[in-house]
Amino acid sequence: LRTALAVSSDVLAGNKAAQATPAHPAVTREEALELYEDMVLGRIFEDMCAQMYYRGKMFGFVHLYNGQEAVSTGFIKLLNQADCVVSTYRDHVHALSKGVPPRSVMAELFGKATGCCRGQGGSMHMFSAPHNLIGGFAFIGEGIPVATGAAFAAKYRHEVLKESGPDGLDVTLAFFGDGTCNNGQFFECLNMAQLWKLPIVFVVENNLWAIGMSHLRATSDPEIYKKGPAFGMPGVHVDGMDVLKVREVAKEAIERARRGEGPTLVECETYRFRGHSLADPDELRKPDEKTHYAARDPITALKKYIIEQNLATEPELKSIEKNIDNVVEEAVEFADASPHPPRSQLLENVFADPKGFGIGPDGKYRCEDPKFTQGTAQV
Amino acid sequence: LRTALAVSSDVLAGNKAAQATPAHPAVTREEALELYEDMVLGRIFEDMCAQMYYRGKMFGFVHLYNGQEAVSTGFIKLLNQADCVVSTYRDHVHALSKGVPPRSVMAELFGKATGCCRGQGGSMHMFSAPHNLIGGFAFIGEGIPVATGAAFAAKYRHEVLKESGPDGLDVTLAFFGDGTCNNGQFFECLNMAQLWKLPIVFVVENNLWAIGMSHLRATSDPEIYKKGPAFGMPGVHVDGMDVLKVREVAKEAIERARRGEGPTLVECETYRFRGHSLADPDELRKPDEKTHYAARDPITALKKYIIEQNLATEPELKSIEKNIDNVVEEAVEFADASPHPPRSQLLENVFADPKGFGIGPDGKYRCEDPKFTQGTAQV
Amino acid sequence: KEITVREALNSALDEEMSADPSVFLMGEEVGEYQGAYKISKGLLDKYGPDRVLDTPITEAGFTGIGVGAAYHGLRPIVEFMTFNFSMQAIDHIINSAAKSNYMSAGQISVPIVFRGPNGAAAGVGAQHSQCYAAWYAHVPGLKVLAPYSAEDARGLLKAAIRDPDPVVFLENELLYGESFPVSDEVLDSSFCLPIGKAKIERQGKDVTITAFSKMVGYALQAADILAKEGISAEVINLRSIRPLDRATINASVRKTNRLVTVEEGFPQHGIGAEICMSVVEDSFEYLDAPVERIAGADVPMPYAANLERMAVPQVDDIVRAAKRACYRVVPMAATA
Amino acid sequence: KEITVREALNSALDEEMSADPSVFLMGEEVGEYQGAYKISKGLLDKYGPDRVLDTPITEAGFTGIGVGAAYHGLRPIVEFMTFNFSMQAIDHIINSAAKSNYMSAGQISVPIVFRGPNGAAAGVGAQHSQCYAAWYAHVPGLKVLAPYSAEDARGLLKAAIRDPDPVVFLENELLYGESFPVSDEVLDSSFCLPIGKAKIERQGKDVTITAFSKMVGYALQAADILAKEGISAEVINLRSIRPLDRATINASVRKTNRLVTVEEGFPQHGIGAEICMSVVEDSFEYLDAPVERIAGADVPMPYAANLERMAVPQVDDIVRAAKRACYRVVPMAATA
Ligand SMILES: Cc1ncc(C[n+]2csc(CCOP(=O)(O)OP(=O)(O)O)c2C)c(N)n1
Ligand SMILES: Cc1ncc(C[n+]2csc(CCOP(=O)(O)OP(=O)(O)O)c2C)c(N)n1
Ligand SMILES: [Mg+2]
Ligand SMILES: [Mg+2]
Repeated sequence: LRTALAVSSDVLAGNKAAQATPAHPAVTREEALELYEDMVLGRIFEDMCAQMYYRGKMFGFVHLYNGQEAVSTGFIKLLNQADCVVSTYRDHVHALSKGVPPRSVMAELFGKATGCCRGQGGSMHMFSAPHNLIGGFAFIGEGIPVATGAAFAAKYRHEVLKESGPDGLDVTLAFFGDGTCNNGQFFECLNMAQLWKLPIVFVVENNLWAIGMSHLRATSDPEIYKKGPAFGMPGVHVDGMDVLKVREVAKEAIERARRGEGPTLVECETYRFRGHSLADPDELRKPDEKTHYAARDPITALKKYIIEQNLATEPELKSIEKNIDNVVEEAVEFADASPHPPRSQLLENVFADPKGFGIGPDGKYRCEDPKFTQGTAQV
Repeated sequence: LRTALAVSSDVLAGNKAAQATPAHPAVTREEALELYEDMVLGRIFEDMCAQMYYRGKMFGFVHLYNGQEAVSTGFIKLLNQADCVVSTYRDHVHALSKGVPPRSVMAELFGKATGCCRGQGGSMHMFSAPHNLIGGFAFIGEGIPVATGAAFAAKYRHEVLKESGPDGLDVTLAFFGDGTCNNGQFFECLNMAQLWKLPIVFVVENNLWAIGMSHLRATSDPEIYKKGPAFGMPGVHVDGMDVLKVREVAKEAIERARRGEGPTLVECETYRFRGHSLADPDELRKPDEKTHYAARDPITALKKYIIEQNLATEPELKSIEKNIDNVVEEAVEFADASPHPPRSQLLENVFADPKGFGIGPDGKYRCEDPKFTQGTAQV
Repeated sequence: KEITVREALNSALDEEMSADPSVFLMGEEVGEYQGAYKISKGLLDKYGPDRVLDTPITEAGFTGIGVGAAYHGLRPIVEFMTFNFSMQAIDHIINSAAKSNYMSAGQISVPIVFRGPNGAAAGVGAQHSQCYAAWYAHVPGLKVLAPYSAEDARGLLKAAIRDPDPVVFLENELLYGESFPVSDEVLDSSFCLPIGKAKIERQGKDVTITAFSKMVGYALQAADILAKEGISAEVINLRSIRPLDRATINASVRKTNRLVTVEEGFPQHGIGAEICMSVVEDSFEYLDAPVERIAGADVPMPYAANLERMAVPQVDDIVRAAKRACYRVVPMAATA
Repeated sequence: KEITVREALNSALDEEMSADPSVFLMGEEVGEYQGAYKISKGLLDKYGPDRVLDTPITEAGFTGIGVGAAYHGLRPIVEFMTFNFSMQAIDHIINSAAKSNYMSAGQISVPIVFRGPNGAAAGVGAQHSQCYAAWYAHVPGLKVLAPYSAEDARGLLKAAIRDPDPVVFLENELLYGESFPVSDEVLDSSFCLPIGKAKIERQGKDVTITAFSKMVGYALQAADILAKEGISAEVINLRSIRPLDRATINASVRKTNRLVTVEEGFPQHGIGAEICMSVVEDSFEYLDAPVERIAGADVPMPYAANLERMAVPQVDDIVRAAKRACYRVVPMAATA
């Protein structure tokens, strides 16, 4: 579909011809295995979600990440705990890569009190404050300004509050899809992030489709990374099915942000191996397109690379897979055995300070009053 | 402030160096006098508005157009009646150029029943259906999709309804400022207009300021016309203080749209000779900047050109000015003598079909019921 | 004969598009995908991509484009995948659509329909579950409709498309698949329902229950239960939230002297509050008991199924409220 | 001593910024221009461009940025040049700000203030004149405040900035220049008003008048006129629209047995409707007359000054409504 496969485009030089793809960068055995493990975790976790959804354990819209693992892993595994991730409705795997325990994510999906949001958020709204996963945003575009704001805060905390560490700024990654790049909030934030030199990387997961809308039918100039230079920002296109290439581009962009040199727009060409959500009949994508990308499975590719480079043996990788199988099984058992949220949870967390929520006729806070949800569901 | 002054940039060729400014194009005597008259009308009308505002004849926010006349005149005088204009809160002069009678605009500003919107719209909301002036939009960005929609309708009426004339498509011009080009709706519409090849011209009146926000402080890459090519659309920069240059660029863009070849983005570099609105103390713009642009007054420039080219004599131009003085005086007299809207107008025009607005207990339409505005202002 | 609400909507779209070539449908996934909920099934094949327009994900942009097209001679139907997304476009719905006929003194009418599912679905969490009835019905210049049955869906959608003014048409995802009996009249292509008229779904004499959309079904179930206990409930299907059919509501309350309002949305400044106000304004002396308001819990929608169920009204809540209104004896503890 | 509402707001901003370095102000023209209405006068000079941030015209973008900053440890104050423009950002106010503490089960609190002038000004037409009190107060997760006097403005804005939750702070352009007497306590930098408490501006025994923002002044004027005619009106300044101080309102109505609600916004699903509902719910048996609602006309705001005046409540309307509530004898024709 695309010809331009440049790993990096140079803003200053304008729209020069795409550079040649460089040879695979070296990774250590430890790094390679960490990446492999994370991608396998993402894959197996999502496959399990599909099973659990069909068994009625999770509900609503469930958007799986299969096929796109190289992006989450390639980027997020480079972050520190203090760095932020902002995701969309397709957020399970970003949460896992950022270190949220699989059992917390699974329990959330089951709507259990042990979930990372006690069952109040759900599939499209993963948050984990300790991991600085500051949200799955279900609306298109919404996460982009929020992420830009987190990056603004990181810079402010560094420069005004003198809070951050010596390595530089905390970095925020904003993940979103190709379809989202037609939305106005994307452009508004490219401008402000560049204007204020914010420590953010805009990571476009271009999986060529927005539900059933092909990217080419939706976008007058489909090369998304070129929108970067239009705002004076570096724009990079990378093969999103190759975790090592993603990682190389990610490293440069994250370091640039951390040094205070500003944002980068990275377009990762990738593909989702399943429908848009588990409710999607997926009838519009052509079989040969699916086959083409299936052959470029990022996990298979990394496996091949690891073995070819003698970084690990096939049995070692198998044992990682086995291990992850267990982790995911255990997550399901944990989620299944966990309690449903108690009724009282319905009324909690509307406010951080419920005092403000008014004082009832009896002098008690309204939120403690059983008539708080006046006229409703008789909680 | 800017170096690039290319009259036309070529998308296909990418960001090539700006072309050299061509010599002034020829205009006939009739054309030159029409342009002159329209620009003078805009100027004198707005000066009169300022007087009337200070005398308490008009209220609220009144945004004058002084200094930018070459843009309105250069573009709108090329349109047919069936072509559409969409403007902002700074809309008086666009209305005049499109042919709305000065007395209707003035009466509207006075809040009189003889105004082009019977006093219901006001300074920021000029509409005239017969002239296809489909609105002054007071919110930033709002007019851009509406204009794009009018262009969509023109194409639909041509292609689906087979309605439009033999010359091609009706064209829509969307006018808006530099500050508005940071807003998401601008980008959303560049994409859709180009994707669907709509007959629209996006006319940016870059007067370098958005109220007190300098364009350079607001925009990471200040060359607005370059946003066109980022969406696969021609982007053109033109000297907005030179009506003949504007007209030349406008002609090309309008004809392109009319032929069905799609939209063009035109950035007109211009300057407003007054504050943002009549309430603006205008303290942030530097005196030397003001002087610089005052020296480039588009009306003086056209006058000089006309005389140099022997298209008309100084007395002839004076008599045009005199005539316009009278027209504007007469507009004020008309507005002043016109009646205030009657009370009944308050309740009219909420709907085109007020039947839908419910049937009261007495079997009459609620809108005919004096209690229609239940509990309110006792109309 | 029975048809689903989905079929009712689909056939209404189809018939109106076939009757008037200036009617077209736009939105995300309305064309090749045939609608996220398949409401536009078959329409792309029948009317082609010029009239069934897939848009990029730009609620602000494409809604404004729809409005601009309505200004300039077309009759767009804008589908929101859910009304929640209309928040990104609300400036155009309010300013560009609702206010323009007034601002232009009647020169620019805006014949446009904004439609899509509204309110709570199932398991979709806080962002996808809000009811926008009260917001839109707050604003002059809009007509706001909320169908319950297949008859409502057909009759009101056809009315909305033919109407010269902007109409906000609030569907309910959980009703799309529900079947309702329909008469031949309803199936006739000329069928249309008046905007601004409520429907008495069930006659009764002891208590009036007002509801709209999915809650009409719950109110009818509650009326069945109440009937077994000797309470005769009159159920009003509002159909139109703006204009609100104050005449029908007040006539009913003057008969029953008691009122329960039911809605899934948030209580404060909601539909119930306005209905209460209109009855207090017009029929105060007829009220024998305080108006009982049943509404969604005053919290963002939780994801967990058990919490979600507690957050929206259930049939039992309506039954209890009706009894309270009739006896005024249910002790507080029992309701808590 | 007297200060204007503008000074009250400006000093509240200044003191809170000086007390807490994580507080910052952002919006269009807040810095170099010192605010479209000069509310942020002097703050750029004092706190510098990092803490007084001029934004491009991107309501959706900069509001979302404010919210993201609040997620991540800062306490932003977002100025809307008018609340009308908040429509372009409403998705972030509702979804990203109001719902996140709940969705994240308390992990992500959102200490942010959205402030700016709300409602009708003078001569600015339909798009610039809407009141958003009812919309925002409909939504759980938001606290909605509307100051009237300089005391309110100072005390409530300081409370809003210190509050850990999102607060929608609705000012009124026409009040900015009005002066009010203030005590030393009000001028103390520790001064703060509780969120959720109304203020009885004037005691009375015959009729309760509720109002907020500019209408409080009108209600007080009406009370003066009524007093001369022997009617003692109690005037409640709501201060907080969400939470609504039901206790204070109901206690007053239980004393006066009559209620007039006043608001400038549109009537349907407005503030008056909710107040009526809460009195019917809590004090039905105390009401001796129907609640009288005074609201803005149910039309987009017209530009012409004479129409504009008719479109918003006037003191006389309040007086007449109070008399109706007290005597119940005003014939229909006289009110039409
Ligand atoms: C404002 C808004 N409009 C519409 C939707 C419905 N929607 C959910 S996902 C989606 C497609 C997004 O495509 P893309 O950005 O490419 O991300 P992908 O799903 O491919 O990861 C749409 C239209 C939404 N969530 N929010
Ligand atoms: C959505 C929105 N936000 C803010 C404003 C306030 N406002 C009115 S004009 C203006 C500046 C616009 O500047 P520009 O686009 O350059 O146009 P100019 O006034 O210079 O013609 C602003 C911020 C508005 N009208 N609408
Ligand atoms: Mg995609
Ligand atoms: Mg400007």
